[in-house]
Amino acid sequence: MMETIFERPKALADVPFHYCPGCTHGIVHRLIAEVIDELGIEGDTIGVAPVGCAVFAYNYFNCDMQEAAHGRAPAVATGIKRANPENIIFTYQGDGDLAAIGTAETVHAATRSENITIIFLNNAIYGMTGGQMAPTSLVGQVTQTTPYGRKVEMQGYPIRMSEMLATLEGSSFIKRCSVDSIKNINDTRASIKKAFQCQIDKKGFSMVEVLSTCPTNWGLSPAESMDWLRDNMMPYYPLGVYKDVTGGDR
Amino acid sequence: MTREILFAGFGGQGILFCGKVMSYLGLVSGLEVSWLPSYGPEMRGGTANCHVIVSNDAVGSPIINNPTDLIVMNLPSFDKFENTVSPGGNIIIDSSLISKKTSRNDVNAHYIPATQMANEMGVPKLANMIMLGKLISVLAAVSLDQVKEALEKSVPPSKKELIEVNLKAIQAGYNFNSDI
Amino acid sequence: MIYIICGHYGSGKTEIAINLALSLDNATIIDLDIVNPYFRTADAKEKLESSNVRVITPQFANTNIDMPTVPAEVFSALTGEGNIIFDVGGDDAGAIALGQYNRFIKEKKYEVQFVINACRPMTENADDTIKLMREIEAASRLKVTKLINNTNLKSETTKEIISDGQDLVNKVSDATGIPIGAVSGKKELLDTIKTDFPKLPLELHLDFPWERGV
Amino acid sequence: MDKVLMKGNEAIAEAAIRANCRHFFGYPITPQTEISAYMAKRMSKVGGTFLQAESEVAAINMVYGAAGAGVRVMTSSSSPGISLKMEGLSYIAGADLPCVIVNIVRAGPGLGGIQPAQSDYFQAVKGGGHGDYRMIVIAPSSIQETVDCTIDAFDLADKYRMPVMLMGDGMLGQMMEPVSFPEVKTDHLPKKDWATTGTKMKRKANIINSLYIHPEELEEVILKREEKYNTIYETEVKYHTEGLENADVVLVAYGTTARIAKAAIALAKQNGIKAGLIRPITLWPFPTDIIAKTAPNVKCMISVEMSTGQMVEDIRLAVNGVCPVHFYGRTGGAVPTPTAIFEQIRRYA
Repeated sequence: MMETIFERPKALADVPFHYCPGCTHGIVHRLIAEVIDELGIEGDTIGVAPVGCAVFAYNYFNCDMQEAAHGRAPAVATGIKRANPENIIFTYQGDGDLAAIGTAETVHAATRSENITIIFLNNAIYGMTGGQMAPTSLVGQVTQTTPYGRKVEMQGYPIRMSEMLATLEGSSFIKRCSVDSIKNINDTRASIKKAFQCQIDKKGFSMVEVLSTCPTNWGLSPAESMDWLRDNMMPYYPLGVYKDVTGGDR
Repeated sequence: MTREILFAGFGGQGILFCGKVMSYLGLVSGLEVSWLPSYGPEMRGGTANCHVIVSNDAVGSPIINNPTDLIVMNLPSFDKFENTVSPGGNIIIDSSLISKKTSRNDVNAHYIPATQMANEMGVPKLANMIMLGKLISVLAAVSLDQVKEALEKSVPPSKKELIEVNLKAIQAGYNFNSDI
Repeated sequence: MIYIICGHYGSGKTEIAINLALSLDNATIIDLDIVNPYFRTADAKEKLESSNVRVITPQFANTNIDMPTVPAEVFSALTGEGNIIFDVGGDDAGAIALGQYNRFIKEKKYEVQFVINACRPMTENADDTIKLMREIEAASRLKVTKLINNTNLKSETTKEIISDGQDLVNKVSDATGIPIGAVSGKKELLDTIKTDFPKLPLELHLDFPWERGV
Repeated sequence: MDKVLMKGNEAIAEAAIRANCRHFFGYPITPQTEISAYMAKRMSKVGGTFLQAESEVAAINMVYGAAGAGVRVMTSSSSPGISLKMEGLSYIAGADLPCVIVNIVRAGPGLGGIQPAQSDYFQAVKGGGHGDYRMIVIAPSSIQETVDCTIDAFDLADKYRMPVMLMGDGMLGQMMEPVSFPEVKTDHLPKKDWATTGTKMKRKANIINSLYIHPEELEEVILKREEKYNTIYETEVKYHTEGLENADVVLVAYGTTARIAKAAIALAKQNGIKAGLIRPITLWPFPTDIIAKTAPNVKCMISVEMSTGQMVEDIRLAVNGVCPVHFYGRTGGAVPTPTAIFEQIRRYA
């Protein structure tokens, strides 16, 4: 008798991912699907896919999905949530989408304490267009548009979205996680679950930032990428809870 | 019958409100009406004016180029619009704010010290209603009951208590004999 | 053997890679251009496959999607047998994508061919050309082993233009010690010039819609 | 009495609520701000949502989300704000979502001015946003018609699953006229079984999207949409005419300008000149047929607009050289007078 030890989460569609080998989008998609299964909310969930490498996210989940214009996912999510407050709405966004072109939408969704959940993938680079500087690219990081490294006097500093959003009265649960190790992957799953629970309990805006890798545009093997994430990203983007007011009444 | 009435003065004198009550008067009398304000920067303290058309027929252009009736409550508006009034039309002038007399002899001028009267009545903000009362008497077209009905529609429910005092001001203007 | 074709944007890397693939037995060509979604190996896929060349392209090549995700197949090709030709994207930006395969490439015999077109801006003199080459080497973590003179002005190329380009390539070779692998160009033109270096006649495979026969 | 005196802006807002629109996302800009103000007051009383977004860009994307979730939804703005909404509009058209967008046009380009204009005609009927798409554009010319057109706009949006723009100018938004509100019925409209309301584990997932991987796939979607547009062109054209029989000169004008044109036609009549009017109510689909049919019987047509001449191009396409088409317009917020239009009639009669 065979024992099933590995199963596709039910909320995850049975289609192959298009991501590059070693890309962490696949892991995070899976974690979201597992959480949707655990909470039993697939039939009520509506996801919002971004522009960026995760542009096809609408193909990977079995729940209803809407594709959004670049950066506008929090506004689209707001529209869906206001139309039907009983649905569970999540957006899946990269760093360009959430922290550059869509900063206004992100900040204002948080400040309205819009009862939605944002999953924010931060890999410090623009993957879709082939490796240009992201708002979260590190100082000194070489990208296609910072061929001599990101310089503070030219491109300013990388933006820390979790810290920034945590200062807003409207945000309820903000946490930065990583998927560089089994331990951290488990922690990311638990954090995504907590963020969805925050929404189910009608406690307002929740966001989980996930530090991620981009082997193709970093020019590193998947294993080297994980090292680069730990050595370079983690010191600037410390993991941890930045805001949690889900315990009491708001 | 078509009256093309231009109300003009400073922002804050209640020019637009005055035109609005006139429009409701037309409405409760079963006539076609249109009300077109000047909007934008003027609304916030500059000159203000509004165009009100009251007619038996459907209103065409809501813009008035040559009013049949002009109500003016400041000098710049008087200077600007005096010569646009159609021959045989009416100009109603707040004589406590405008000391000039009209130079035209083909229109009927009515001078009424509305602002001074309003101050004396203890309702300094209602000079506009006194002017409107004068216009109603000049046009001699409606009853006081209809005026009250129009006021009830123009004044928001939260300010219901103001209807009576507005009516009094309109009456004062209506009864003022400026033509002696 | 692994052949890595790199160079400046528009230097003619893809045409050289395609011609090379067609000339080799048991060849796999890998379109690794993550930079530019137009004029790429995938455009010649049919022609290549009918000549028994295995073609690996980013999965969204020639679709509406501007997403240069590299396929997992690349790893399998690298661990297999036969000749592999990497058609790399332009400049160091394009060479970055090679970085993740560094370990696999170094385990095998490989050649890094740097394609030079002296008619392209930013590679008009030896200093700029060498600087660009060093940037590509740094991004890919591989050393260039051969220079290819592919100087051309498309249909307006003359033998004088090719010979001017040869002067530049010679200077680069002298300054770096990297040998010159070939002079490439359309066969009719190559036939008219004299050179000490091997000639690499090209049949062009990438064309514009208006150049295609009905 | 069933009639009330309302500003154009208020009438649009009230008509939308009567049409069961319960979601409004806006951003303040003169001269349409009363729509937001009215919605802010009324929506909470009817159990609806009024939300002032952080920008026009956000507002139109909220509309996209809510429309995708299957509710009647509206946004309004004025010219510079509509420019900002163009990205979202293109996505809404590309995802086949129904919604109503109000443009109370002011003078442009750039910051321009707040006075009335019709210079967004091109933007409204020729695109504005990117891609092959059309939008039904309705231009009422009285406050009562504004009410009726607002209700129609929601029905057309739902019927064809596409954005519908209601276009007025600053004057129409600001002026008051008596209006009455008709009873609204929606039971004749198709069900929104494509909306993202949650699968409830009872159906396949619904996806709202405008991205297609293969050019041929996208082409097919666009061509199918084109068929829909052709149907609309055949069945939804609306216009009004006056005095076309025996007219020597025909004015073509829409919105407020058409009312001023009427005053000019009356002046012409007093002076013994026979002039008529064609007033497009739908700017897209454009009333091409009536213009083409009228052209052989008249000396000329004159397009009267508050622009430097935008609709005149569509008139010329419709007339196709059969009679001369002249243009008279004021722009920058200036409004044509009946006398000036009459002078044009006299000149060409």
